[in-house]
Formats: sequence, structure tokens, C-alpha cells
Amino acid sequence: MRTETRAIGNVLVVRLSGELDLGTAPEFRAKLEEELDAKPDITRIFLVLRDVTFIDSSGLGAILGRYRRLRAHGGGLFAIAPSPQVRKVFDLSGLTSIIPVYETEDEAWARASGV
Amino acid sequence: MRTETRAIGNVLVVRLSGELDLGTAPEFRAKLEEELDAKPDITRIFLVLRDVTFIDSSGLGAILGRYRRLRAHGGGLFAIAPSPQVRKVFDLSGLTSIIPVYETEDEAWARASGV
Amino acid sequence: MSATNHVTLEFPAIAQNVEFARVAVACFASQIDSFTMEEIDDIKLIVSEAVSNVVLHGYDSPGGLVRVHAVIEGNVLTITVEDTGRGIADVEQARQPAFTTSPDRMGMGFTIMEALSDDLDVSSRPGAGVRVIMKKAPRMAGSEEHERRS
Amino acid sequence: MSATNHVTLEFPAIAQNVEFARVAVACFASQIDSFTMEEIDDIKLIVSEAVSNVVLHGYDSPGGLVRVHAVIEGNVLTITVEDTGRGIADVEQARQPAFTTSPDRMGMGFTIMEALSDDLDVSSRPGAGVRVIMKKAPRMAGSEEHERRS
Ligand SMILES: Nc1ncnc2c1ncn2[C@@H]1O[C@H](COP(=O)(O)OP(=O)(O)O)[C@@H](O)[C@H]1O
Ligand SMILES: Nc1ncnc2c1ncn2[C@@H]1O[C@H](COP(=O)(O)OP(=O)(O)O)[C@@H](O)[C@H]1O
Repeated sequence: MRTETRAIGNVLVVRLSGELDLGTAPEFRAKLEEELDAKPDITRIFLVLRDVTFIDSSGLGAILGRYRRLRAHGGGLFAIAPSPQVRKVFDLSGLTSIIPVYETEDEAWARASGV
Repeated sequence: MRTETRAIGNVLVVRLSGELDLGTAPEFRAKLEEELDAKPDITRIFLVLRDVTFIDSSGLGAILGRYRRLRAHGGGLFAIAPSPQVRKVFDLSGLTSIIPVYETEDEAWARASGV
Repeated sequence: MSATNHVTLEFPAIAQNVEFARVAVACFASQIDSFTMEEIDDIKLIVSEAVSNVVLHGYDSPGGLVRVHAVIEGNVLTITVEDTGRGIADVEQARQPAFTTSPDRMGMGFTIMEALSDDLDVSSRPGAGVRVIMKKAPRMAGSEEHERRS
Repeated sequence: MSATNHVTLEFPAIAQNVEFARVAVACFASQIDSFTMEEIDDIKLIVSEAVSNVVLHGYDSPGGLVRVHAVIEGNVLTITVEDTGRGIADVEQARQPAFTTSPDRMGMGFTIMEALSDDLDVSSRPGAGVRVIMKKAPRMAGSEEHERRS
């Protein structure tokens, strides 16, 4: 699992790759908490899932935790470009009805900027 | 494991992909024996190994068996484009000193045609 | 291939072994040629959920083991995931969507296992551990139309 | 990671399980972060050779089992491959390059295991089976220069 982050304005773009499960979730969680602590201006996360090859409910839980933190302060988290495997787990677990999912970064930016 | 064959003159070009081990060697062996039985003009095999992701000594044994069959009638077998893993097993087992290895199909053709 | 085959895995209930378990079972499952890539992914997921449950909920103290048994009979894969830990008092309740005893969990593990297996059986005696048995067969065995694995 | 961890695999000595064994052990081995891709490939190969030997030479009749045990202690991976089959009368002779009792084999299995492990131990009592123990640690543990796995 690898997590690459880049702050653009008040958006934190997070690119995840590899497998997000019980073994790798703590690293993901720690990395994002650290970023959010260091950059208090961040209100939204764009979580790019294109290169995530596997996720399970522990991985989803780690994403949901970050969503809740931002949501508590009026912000949000968008999931972008999930693979079919990731999409399926989102749907099965009901996360699709909580976290907005977009096919591309462009769509998320358009939505975020109210275009 | 997948084996694709194409006869060009008296050369049988064999493209292998996947893993060649004790589990898959019988299929490889059967496929080549069938081809050689059906096409008695074939004197040489060009074995293209570019997409072989794993080989062990059982896989080598299957290759060596085909080499010996052709050799018994004055023909031969060339190994082409082994990956580093395949190359290493060839070297460790001493097969490199028996079976000629070429980096590309072109080199094998040049050699076969005496250019 | 329609032969019979089986493997047993045993390892400590720690988080980094979840990947090991799902990769090993997925590789074994791929001996059934007619499983699609998507079905192999489903198998990875249900193994991941069952083994994660043992790591998270199975034992009161470290050092407990997970035992995974996978059997191929004809075209049917049967996966058993067992522990000898604290067990589940009310299995029916535990299987409900969104039920969890850990506040930071989603409670969707059993729901996912149920949705993606052909049959899920959960049994437990409190104090003696949990046994989860999941069955999975290729949906379109023998069909020419299903997405083939190379 | 420098913790201790271990896994046990047990399965019938049949040809299609060779891939299962090497994939499972390679996945477990990758918990040692500093193994390079090439070292993981070496591990696949030595497991493949040891398990193939049990399938080919281990048992007089079908149904025999292979037991693979892999342990991580610090940065060292120890792999044990065992059977309870016919055993080897002269282990020293069996380990010689090109020695084989099967006419269509190359006799290079033990030579490859020896070349690619840091330590190879083979023990046997005829009639009681064979135990092969192989150790492997990352060559460049901690170095920045070695080819990293993502
Ligand atoms: N192996 C187990 N040992 C003990 N309790 C378990 C085990 N597996 C599941 N449970 C119990 O069942 C509940 C529901 O499990 P599950 O649906 O997988 O959701 P989650 O793991 O997110 O809580 C768990 O919260 C736990 O209380
Ligand atoms: N598990 C085993 N049980 C019985 N005999 C074995 C076992 N492993 C190896 N041997 C013996 O040792 C010999 C050499 O093994 P190896 O170097 O791997 O070459 P090969 O497998 O190609 O014969 C084998 O031919 C066989 O006689």
C-alpha cells in the first residue's frame, strides 16, 4: 500500500495504491491524520482509488473514519475512480450512499467548485 | 501457462507465457509433441520465453526433452528473450551451455540463416 | 479440473497475515479453471473478512491461531475459517448488517461473506471459538460466454 | 518489520499444488520489506524445487502430504519442507549436481536450493521421509541502494 498526498487549496488529493485492509489501514489512517493535523485549512479529501487493487471492510472503515472527521467540521470526502472490485465493496457495504463517488478527478473538481 | 505455436518453414516458433513448472510441464510437453508429430518437416524450435513469469527445474526438463528430440535428428532448439528469472535458472542448471540463448527473434533468425 | 484437493493453513491471528491468507486461498481457488477474475476477487474478499474477524474479535490475548481449510470437490470450493477464541454468544445477531461490537467497525463483514458466497454457515460455542464455512462455485461453469482468466 | 511470525501449510503431494506452495510462501516472505523482487523470485524457486521433489520422489503411493513451515525471525526467513515418505538413503549423493534417480530429470533441484538459499539443510531417515530446511535473509537489508519493491 502507498499513499501519495498533495494539497491544492483546501483540498487534499490522496492517491492510494495497492491493497487496503486490516494490515495496511493503520498506515493509511496515520498518514492522513498527520496531514490533516498539519494542514488545518483542508476541508475536503479527494481520494483517488484508481490503483487500489483490493479493499475490504477494514479498508472501508479507515476511509469512513476520515470522512467523519472532515464531515464533523462541515467538510467532506469524495471517492474517485474506484476499480470494479472497490466499487463492489462500496456498494455491498452501503458506503456508496454516504460517500460521493466520481469516475474522474475532473468530475469531483467540477462538483466541488459548483460548475 | 499458455503455448502458442506457428510453423514458418522448418522452424516452429513457440511462444510460452505464464509459469512453467511441474504442474504445467505436461501440457507444454503434450502440445509440442503433438505439433512435432503432425509436422515432420520441423527441424528447429524457436522458444520465445519473453512472457514466462516463472520457471523451475521441472520446466527446464520439459524444454530439454524437446531439445533432445530435435537434436536426435540433427535439428535444434533456441531459447529467445528469457526474463532475468528464467535466465538465472538456465545459468544455475547449466542449460545455457547446452541450449543457445538469444535476446531477440531477429538474432535467432540471423543465426539460423547463417547471416 | 474436477479432481479433489485440499489445503490447510495455520498462522497467528495478526493483521499482516490477512493478506497472506487471502492470496494463498485465491491461488488455490484458481485451480478451478472456470472461476472468473471477479469470482477470484470475491474469494479474496470473503477470506479477508473471515480472517480479519478472528484477528479483531477472536482472542482476548495475543498468540491465538487461525486455521483455514480449503477444499475443492468437483467445481465447488469450500473454505473453513476457524479459531479457538472467545466465540460469539448470539450468531444470528452478529450476522445482521451493521451489527458490530467494536465502535469503529462497520459491522458488514458477515454481510459481505453472505452476499459473495453461495452458502455461509457460522457456528460458535462461547469460549470455544468460531467456525465459518463458505462455499463458492463458478457461476457460469462450462459456459463460453463468461469473462475468462488467461 | 522485525517481528516474529510463522505459517504452516499442509496439502497433498500433487503437481498442481507446487504453484500454491510457492505463491503462498512468497506472499508470506514479502512481510520482510527489504527483500528485493529478485530475492522473492529466488524464494519462489527454492520452494518450487523442494515441493516438486516431494511430489516426484516422496511417496510410493498417492495420498501423501507435504508440510511447509515458514518462520520470520527478525530479517531471516526459514522455510521447512517435510514429507513422511520413502526418504533418501544417501543425502550427500542426492545433493550432488546432476544426480537424479529419475532418468528424465535434471538432478539440479538441490543444487538450485543450495545456490539461492543462505543455508540448506537436508535430513532424512529412509522410510520416515525427508526434511529440507532453507534460510534466506535480504542481502542488502537497510541499504538505500537495492532495487526496492513498491
Ligand atoms: N471470530 C470471531 N470471534 C468472536 N467474535 C466474532 C468473530 N467474528 C465476528 N464476531 C462478532 O460478530 C460481530 C459482527 O462481525 P462482522 O459482521 O464481521 O462485523 P465487524 O467485524 O465489522 O464488527 C463482530 O463485531 C464480533 O462481535
Ligand atoms: N522428498 C524426497 N523424497 C525422496 N527422495 C528425494 C526427495 N527429494 C529428493 N530426493 C532424491 O534426491 C535426488 C536428487 O534431487 P534433486 O537434486 O532435486 O534432482 P531431481 O529432482 O531432478 O532428481 C532425486 O532424484 C531423488 O532420488
